[in-house]
Amino acid sequence: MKKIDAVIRPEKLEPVREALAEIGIMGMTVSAVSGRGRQMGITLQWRAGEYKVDLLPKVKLEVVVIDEDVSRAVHTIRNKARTGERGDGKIFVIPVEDAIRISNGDNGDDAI
Amino acid sequence: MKKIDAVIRPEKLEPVREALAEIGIMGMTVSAVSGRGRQMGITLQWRAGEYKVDLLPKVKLEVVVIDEDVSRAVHTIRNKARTGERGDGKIFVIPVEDAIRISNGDNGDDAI
Amino acid sequence: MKKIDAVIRPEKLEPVREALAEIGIMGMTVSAVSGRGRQMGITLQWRAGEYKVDLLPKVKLEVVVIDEDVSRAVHTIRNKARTGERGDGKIFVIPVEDAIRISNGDNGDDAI
Amino acid sequence: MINAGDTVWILISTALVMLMTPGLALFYGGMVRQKNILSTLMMSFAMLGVIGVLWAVYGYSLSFGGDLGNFIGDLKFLGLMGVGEEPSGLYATSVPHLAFMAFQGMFAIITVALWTGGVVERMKFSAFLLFAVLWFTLVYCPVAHWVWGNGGWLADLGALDFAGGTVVHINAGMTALALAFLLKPRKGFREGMPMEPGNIPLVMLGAGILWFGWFGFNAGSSLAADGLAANAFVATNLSAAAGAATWMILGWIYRRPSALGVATGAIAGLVGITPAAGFVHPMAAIPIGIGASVIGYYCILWRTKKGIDESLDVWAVHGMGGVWGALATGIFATATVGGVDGLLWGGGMQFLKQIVGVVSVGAFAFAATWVLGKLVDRVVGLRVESHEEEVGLDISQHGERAYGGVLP
Amino acid sequence: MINAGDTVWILISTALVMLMTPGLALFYGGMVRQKNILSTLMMSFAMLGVIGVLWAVYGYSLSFGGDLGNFIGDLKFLGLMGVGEEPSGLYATSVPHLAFMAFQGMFAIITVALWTGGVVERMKFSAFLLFAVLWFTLVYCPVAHWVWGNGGWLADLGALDFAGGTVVHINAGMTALALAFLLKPRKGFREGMPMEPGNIPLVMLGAGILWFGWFGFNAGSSLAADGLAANAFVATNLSAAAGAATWMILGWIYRRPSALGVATGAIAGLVGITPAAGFVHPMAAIPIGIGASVIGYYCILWRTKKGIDESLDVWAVHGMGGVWGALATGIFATATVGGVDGLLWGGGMQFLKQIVGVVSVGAFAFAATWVLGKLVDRVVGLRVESHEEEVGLDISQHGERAYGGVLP
Amino acid sequence: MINAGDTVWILISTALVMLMTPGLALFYGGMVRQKNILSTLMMSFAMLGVIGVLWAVYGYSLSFGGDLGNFIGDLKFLGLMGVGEEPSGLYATSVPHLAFMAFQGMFAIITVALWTGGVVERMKFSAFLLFAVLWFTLVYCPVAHWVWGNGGWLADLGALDFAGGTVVHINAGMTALALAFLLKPRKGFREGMPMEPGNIPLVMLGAGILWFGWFGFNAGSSLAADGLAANAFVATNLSAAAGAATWMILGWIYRRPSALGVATGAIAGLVGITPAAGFVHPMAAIPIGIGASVIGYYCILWRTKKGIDESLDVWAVHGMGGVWGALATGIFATATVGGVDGLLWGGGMQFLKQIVGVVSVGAFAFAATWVLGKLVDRVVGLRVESHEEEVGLDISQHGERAYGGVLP
Ligand SMILES: Nc1ncnc2c1ncn2[C@@H]1O[C@H](COP(=O)(O)OP(=O)(O)O)[C@@H](O)[C@H]1O
Ligand SMILES: Nc1ncnc2c1ncn2[C@@H]1O[C@H](COP(=O)(O)OP(=O)(O)O)[C@@H](O)[C@H]1O
Ligand SMILES: Nc1ncnc2c1ncn2[C@@H]1O[C@H](COP(=O)(O)OP(=O)(O)O)[C@@H](O)[C@H]1O
Repeated sequence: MKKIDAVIRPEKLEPVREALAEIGIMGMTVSAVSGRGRQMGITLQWRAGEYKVDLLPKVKLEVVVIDEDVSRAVHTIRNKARTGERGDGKIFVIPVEDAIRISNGDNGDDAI
Repeated sequence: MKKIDAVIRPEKLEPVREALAEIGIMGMTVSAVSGRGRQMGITLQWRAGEYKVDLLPKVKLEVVVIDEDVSRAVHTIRNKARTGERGDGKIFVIPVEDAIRISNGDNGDDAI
Repeated sequence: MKKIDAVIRPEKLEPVREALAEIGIMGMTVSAVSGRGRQMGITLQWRAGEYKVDLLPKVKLEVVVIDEDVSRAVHTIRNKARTGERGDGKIFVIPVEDAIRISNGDNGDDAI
Repeated sequence: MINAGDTVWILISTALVMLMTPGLALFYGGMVRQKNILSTLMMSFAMLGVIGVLWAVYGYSLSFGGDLGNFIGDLKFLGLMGVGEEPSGLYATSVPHLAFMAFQGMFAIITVALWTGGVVERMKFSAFLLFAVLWFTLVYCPVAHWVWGNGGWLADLGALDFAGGTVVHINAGMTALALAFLLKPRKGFREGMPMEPGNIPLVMLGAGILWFGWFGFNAGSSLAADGLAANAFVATNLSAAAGAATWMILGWIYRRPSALGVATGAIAGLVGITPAAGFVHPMAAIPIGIGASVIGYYCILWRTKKGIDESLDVWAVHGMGGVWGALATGIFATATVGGVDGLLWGGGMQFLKQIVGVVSVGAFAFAATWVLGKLVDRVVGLRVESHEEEVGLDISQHGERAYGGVLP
Repeated sequence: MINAGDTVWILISTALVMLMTPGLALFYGGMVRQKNILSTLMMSFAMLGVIGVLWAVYGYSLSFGGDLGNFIGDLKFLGLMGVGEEPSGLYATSVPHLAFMAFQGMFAIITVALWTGGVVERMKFSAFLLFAVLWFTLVYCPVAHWVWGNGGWLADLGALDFAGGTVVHINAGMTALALAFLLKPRKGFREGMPMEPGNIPLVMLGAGILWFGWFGFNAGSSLAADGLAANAFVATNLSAAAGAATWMILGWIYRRPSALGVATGAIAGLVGITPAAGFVHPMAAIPIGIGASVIGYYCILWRTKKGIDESLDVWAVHGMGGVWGALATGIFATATVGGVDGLLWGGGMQFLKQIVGVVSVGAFAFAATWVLGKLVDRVVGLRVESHEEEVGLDISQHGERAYGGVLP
Repeated sequence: MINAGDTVWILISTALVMLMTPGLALFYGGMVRQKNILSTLMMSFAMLGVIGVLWAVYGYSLSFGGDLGNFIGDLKFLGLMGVGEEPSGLYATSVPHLAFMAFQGMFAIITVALWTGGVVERMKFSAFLLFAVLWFTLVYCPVAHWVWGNGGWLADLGALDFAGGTVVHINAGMTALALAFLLKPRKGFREGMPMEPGNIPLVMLGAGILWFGWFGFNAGSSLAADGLAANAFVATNLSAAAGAATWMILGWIYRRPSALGVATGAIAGLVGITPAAGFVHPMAAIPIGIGASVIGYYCILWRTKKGIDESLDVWAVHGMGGVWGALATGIFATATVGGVDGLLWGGGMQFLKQIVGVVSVGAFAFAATWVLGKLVDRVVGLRVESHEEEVGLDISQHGERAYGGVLP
C-alpha cells in the first residue's frame, strides 16, 4: 500500500475527484492547505497599494491505494490537475505499512 | 516509530482523544479534513430542492508512537471511533524514521 | 527523499518560512492543525468563569527534501521554531518513495 | 387624535424591536458550537414567522382584548377585527391602533426567542415549535394581559413594568430554566467537554444590534415622542453602559476583561433597566446596570458549579436580571419621572407590589413550562437522538451547514 | 407645508431603504461560494456609489421630472435643480422635496443591486458596471416614470403599485432572468457540481436587515406618518411572517425545515406585499405572503429542473413574487384602505389594469435587458475567463480574498 | 417647547449614532488579522460602556456646561443635574434636554473608538483604557466645547463644523497618528510581513452600518426634522456615494477595483461631508466626496511608503479627510443653505476661520496625545509583550478566541 499525497490547485479538486471515481478509486481524504514553491506568491489589494502573500491556497489529497494502483492513480491526478503553469503542484508517494477499516476491522489491502 | 493516520467522524474525536490519554498517549495532531469513501455523500437543502455533497467532514488524527505502542493505539482508536456504520473511517500506519522535539532537541523514541 | 512533518507554534511560521527560503528550501505545504502534547491546554474565558481547551492551534509544515537536505532543514526549523518552552512542537521524518511535479512531469529528486 | 410625531416613534420603535430578534439570533448563534449555529438562528427566525402570524390572528386579542377575569383577554380583536388606523381609545391614544398592535407583537416574538437560549444544541425542532406555540398562547398572552392589559390583575394592583421586565425577561428566564431541567444537559457538558463559542464576532454584532433595538423597546414604551421617551432612552443607554463596564471589570478581577463579558454585561444592564426606564431618574440607571451585571455574573458562576446546563444563561441574565430590575423599579422609582415613588422616596408599598409581580410571573412561567414541557415530551419527545446531537443540529434538524464548501 | 413628523418618517425610511442594499449584499454574499463572496458584495456596494451619484445627477429627473410622452421624465431636475428644502408640490407635499428625492433614490439603487443575484460568480465586473449604468438609465428610470411619475402611462391608467412590486421586483426579476440566459450557467452547474452557500449566518443576517429595512420601503411609501403607514407596516410584517412560515413548512414536507428556506420565504412574503401594502387590509397579507412563498418555491424547483442558472433566484422570488403581488393587489385591494376595490370587492377592471402593469413592465425589462446585454457583451464581454471563474471572482476581479491569513 | 417630530428625529438619530460604534468595531475588526479581531472589537465596545457612563457623569458638563475661559465647560451639569425632560434653552430648543445630551454623548463615544484604528494589534488593553479616559476628559471634552459649546472660542470665532469634522475626525485622526508614532509599528510591519485582513465581509457590513448611522450623525445634527435635515441627509449620501465610486476607480487605475477600497471610499466621503452637510448645496457633496477619497488614497500610499504603521488609516481617512471637509466647508458653504458663504461665494474670511479650526484642533490633539501617551507609557506601558503580540491580543489580553472549536 502507498499513500499518495497530492498538492493541487483548489479549482482542480473537482475534476480530479471525478476522474479518480471513474477509475474506481473512491477513498480519499482532502484538506485545505497553503503552499509555497516555484510559483510566485500572489499580490493582493490593500485600501491603497498592495501587498504580497507568499503562501497560496492549495488542496491536499491523500489517497491510499494498493501497490498496483499507484501509477494509475498518479497518472490520473497528474492529467486532471495539470494546467502546465507553475503552481500546478506535486505528488508524493509514501509507504504505508498497514490499513484498518474502523467499521468492520478489515485490514491490509482489504481495508482500502 | 510509526505515524498512525486515523480519519474518523468529527463527533468521535472527543471519546478517542480521552481514551488515548487514558492509555498514556498524549501527543497527537488533529486536523479538519473532508473525505470520500464507501459512505454515500450527504444530501443538503437548498432553498427549494436539495443537492448532494460528496466530501464529508472528517477529522484526521496523526499520532506518532513508538513501535510497541502501535497496536494499542490502533485498538483504542478503533474501539472508540466505531459505530459500525459506513463512514467510520480508516486507520493507516506509516513508518517514521526520526522524531525531534523542538524545545529540547530530544530525538528518536525519546521525542515521542 | 524525505518528508519532514513539523508541528510548530503558529506565530513561528513566519520566521521558519523565511529561514527555509534563505537556505534555498522553497517548497513547502502548510496547514492549520490542533495539537496536544506535554503542553497544558489553554484556559479561556466564558462569560463568567473559564474553561479549558485541550487542543491548541498549531501549524503543520510539510517539506519534502532530498536526502542530503534533511538535516539542514531539520536544523533550520528547530532553530527558528524554538522558544524553549513546552509546546514548541515536534519534527518527524518520513520516507518518501517518489515525487512528481504535476506541471511538467519531472519526477524523483528533480521534482523537489 | 393621531399625532404624526408619536406615530413615527411607535412605527420606528416597532421596527427596532423587530430587528432585535435577528440580533438575538446572532447573539445566541455565535455562542454555540459551529455545528449548531443554524439551528440556533432558526429558533429565533422561525418565531418571527410563526408568532408573527399568530399574534395578529389571536395573540393580540388574548393579551389586549377585553378582560376575562383579570386573567386573560377575550377574542374581540380576533383576526384584527376592530384594530384599524384609528387610535385604540384605551392604549396609545395618539397613534393608530394597528401601530400599537404591531409594537406589542414584536415583544411577544422576542420573548419566545429569548428562552431558546436555554434549549440550544439539543432540542428537537418539531418539539420546539409545538412548545413555542403552546407557550405563547398559554403563558405569554396571559402574562402580558396581567401586566399591561386593561383589567389585568397586576396592572390593577399597580405593579410597575415599563417595558417588560416581568412580561419579557422574568418570563423568558424562568421558562429557560425549567426547559433546561427538562431537557437535561448537553452531551459532555457534565464531563467538562468544552462548548466553545463558534463565532464571537457575531455575538458582538448581535449585542450591538440588541443595544440599538432596545432604544425602541424601552423608549418606545413611552408610546409618545416626549420627555418621558427621552428619559427612558437615556436610562437605557446608561444602564447598558454601566452593565458592560461592570462585567468587564468583574472578568478582569478574576482573570481577563473579555469581549463576551462586555457583550453580556451590556445585555444584563439593558434587562435591568427595562421595567424601570420610565419610572426612575436616568442616573439611577447606573446602580441598576451595575447590579444587573453583578447578579448575572454570580448567577452564571453558581449555575455552572451546580452543573445546570441552562446553556446561554437566559435565567441568569434575563431571569435574575429581570427580577433585579423589577425590584429596583420599586426602589428607585420617583414620582417626578413616572408618577410613582419607590422605596428610596418612601414608597414601600410599591416595593411590595413589585415583589408580587416578580413572584407570580416567575412561578407561573416556571410551573406552566414544566407542565407544557412534559406534555410535549410525551407527544413528540423534547430532545434529539444522541447521534443527531453529536453530528450537530444544523445537519440533523435542518439539513444544512453554516459554512459550506470543503475549501476556502 | 412641511410636517416634522412626516419628514422624520421619510428621512428614517430613506435610511432604512439605504441599509437594505448592504443587507442584500450579505444576503447574496453568504449564498455564493466563499471564493466569490467579495465580488458579490461589491456588486451591491458599487451601486450605492455609482447609482447614488447618477440618481442625483439625472436619474431623479428622468423618473420624476416633467413628462415626455408618458414614457419618461424630462431634464428639469437635472443636477437637483429646483429640488430643495421646500416640498415638491406634486409628490409628498408635506416633506422637503430633497427628502422625497433621496427616498426614491434608494429604490433605484436596490433595484439594480437586486438583479445582481442572477449574475453572480461569473459576470465580469467591468461589464457589470457598464450594463448597470445603461440599465439604470434606460430601464429603471422609464419604468419608475411609467408607474410613479406624474404623467406616466401606467399611473394614468391606474395600475396600482404601492411600493414597487412592478418597478422594483418584476423589473429586477425579469432582468436577472434575461441576464442568466445571456451569461449561461456557471461552470459545473449543469454537471451538478455543488454550489454550496459559503456563509449562511450572513444570509440570515442579511434577511433580518432586509426585513427591518422593508418597513421603510413599504410603510415609508405612505409618504406620511399616518394610519396608512401603520396599515402598510402591519401588512408588511404579516406577509413576511406568513411567507417565512410557509416556506419552512414546504421545506419540511419535502425534507427539512431549513434556515435558508425561512430566510427566502420571508423575502418572498415581503416582495408579495410590496405593491399591496397600502391598498389591502392587513389580514390580506397572510394569503399574499403564503402565495408568494408557494410560487417562489415551485418556481425555483422548476428553473433548477430546467437547468437555468438564475443563480440566486431573483426571477423566482422577486420576479414571480412581484407578479403575484401585483395581481394580488388587484384581487385584495379594498376601497376602505387605499380607495380602490379589487376583484374580491367587485373591482374587476382594477385586476385587468394590474395585468397590464405586470405584462408591460416584465416584457420591457426582459427585452431591454436582452438588447443591452448583447451590446455590452459585444463591447467588453459579459463573462470572466474560464480560469478566472475557477479561481474565483474575488481574486480575479478584485484582487482580494475574504478571509485572509493562512492560519486562524 | 418640545416638538414631537423633532424629538423623534433626535432620539432616532442618537440610536443611529450609537449603532455606528458597533459598526466601526466590525469595520476595524474585519481588517485586522484573525488573532486580533476580538481585541479590536473590544476597544470599541469598551468605550460604549466606559465613555457612556463618564459622559453622563461629567463629560457632558465639561463640553456643554457653562463656559470657563472659552476653553472648557464647568460642572453645572455634573451627574445630569438640571438636565431633564425640558429643552435646554441653549441647545436644541425643541427637544428634551436629555435627548440632546444623549445625542452628543454618542459622538464622544465614537470619537474615542475611531482612533483605536491606529493602535490595534499591539496596544495593551489596560494602557488603552487608561489613555482613553484621560484623552476623553482632557482632549475630547475641551475640543467639543471649543467648537460647539456655548462660549467655546472656535464657536465664537465662527469656525463652522456642522457635525464634527474637527471635533470628531481631525481630532481622532491626529490622535491616531501620534499614538502610532508612540507605539511603533507592529512586529513584521517594516519587514513586509503581510497583515492580511481576516474578514472582509465584516468590514463591508461595518461600512454599511456606518453609512446608515451617519444619516443620524449628520442629518441629526440639524437638531430638527426640517429642510436643513433633508439637505444634510442628501449631501451625506451623495458624498459617500461619490467617495465610494472615486476610490473604486483609483484602485482600478492602479490595479483592481477592490471591496475594501469601496468601503474605505464611502467612509472617506462621509468624513469629508461631515462638517459641511448643513452648510453646502447637496451637489457640492460630489466634489467634496471625490476630494476626500483622493486625499485619503494618496495619504495611505504616502504613510505606507514612509513605514508609518498607523494601522487602519485613521489619520489618512479621518484626519486628512476631516481637514479637507473643514476647508471644503469654507469653500463651498452657501448662505442659502446654512446662512454663511464660503470662498466660492466670496466668503474668504470664512475660509480663514476654517483654517484656524483645523490647525488648532489638529495641533492640540497631536500634542496632548503625545504628552498623555508618554505618561501612560511610563505608568503601565503602552505595548504588549513581544510574545503576546505574536500569539495575538485576543488570547493574550482577553483570554478568548474568535472562532472556537478545532473542527467545523
Ligand atoms: N518540496 C515540497 N514539499 C512540500 N510541498 C511542496 C514542495 N514543493 C512544492 N510543494 C507544494 O506544491 C505546491 C506547488 O508547488 P510549485 O513549486 O508552486 O508548483 P510547480 O512545482 O508545479 O511549479 C506548493 O504550493 C506546495 O504546496
Ligand atoms: N483509500 C483511502 N485513502 C485515503 N482516505 C480514505 C481512503 N478510504 C477512506 N478514506 C477516508 O476515510 C473516510 C471513511 O471512509 P468510508 O469508506 O466512508 O468509511 P468506511 O470504510 O468506514 O465505510 C473517508 O471519508 C476518507 O476520508
Ligand atoms: N506523538 C505525537 N504525535 C503527533 N503529534 C505530536 C506528538 N507529540 C506532539 N505532537 C504535536 O506537537 C505539538 C507540541 O507538543 P508538546 O508536547 O506540547 O510540545 P513539546 O514536546 O515541545 O513540549 C502538539 O501540540 C502536537 O500537535
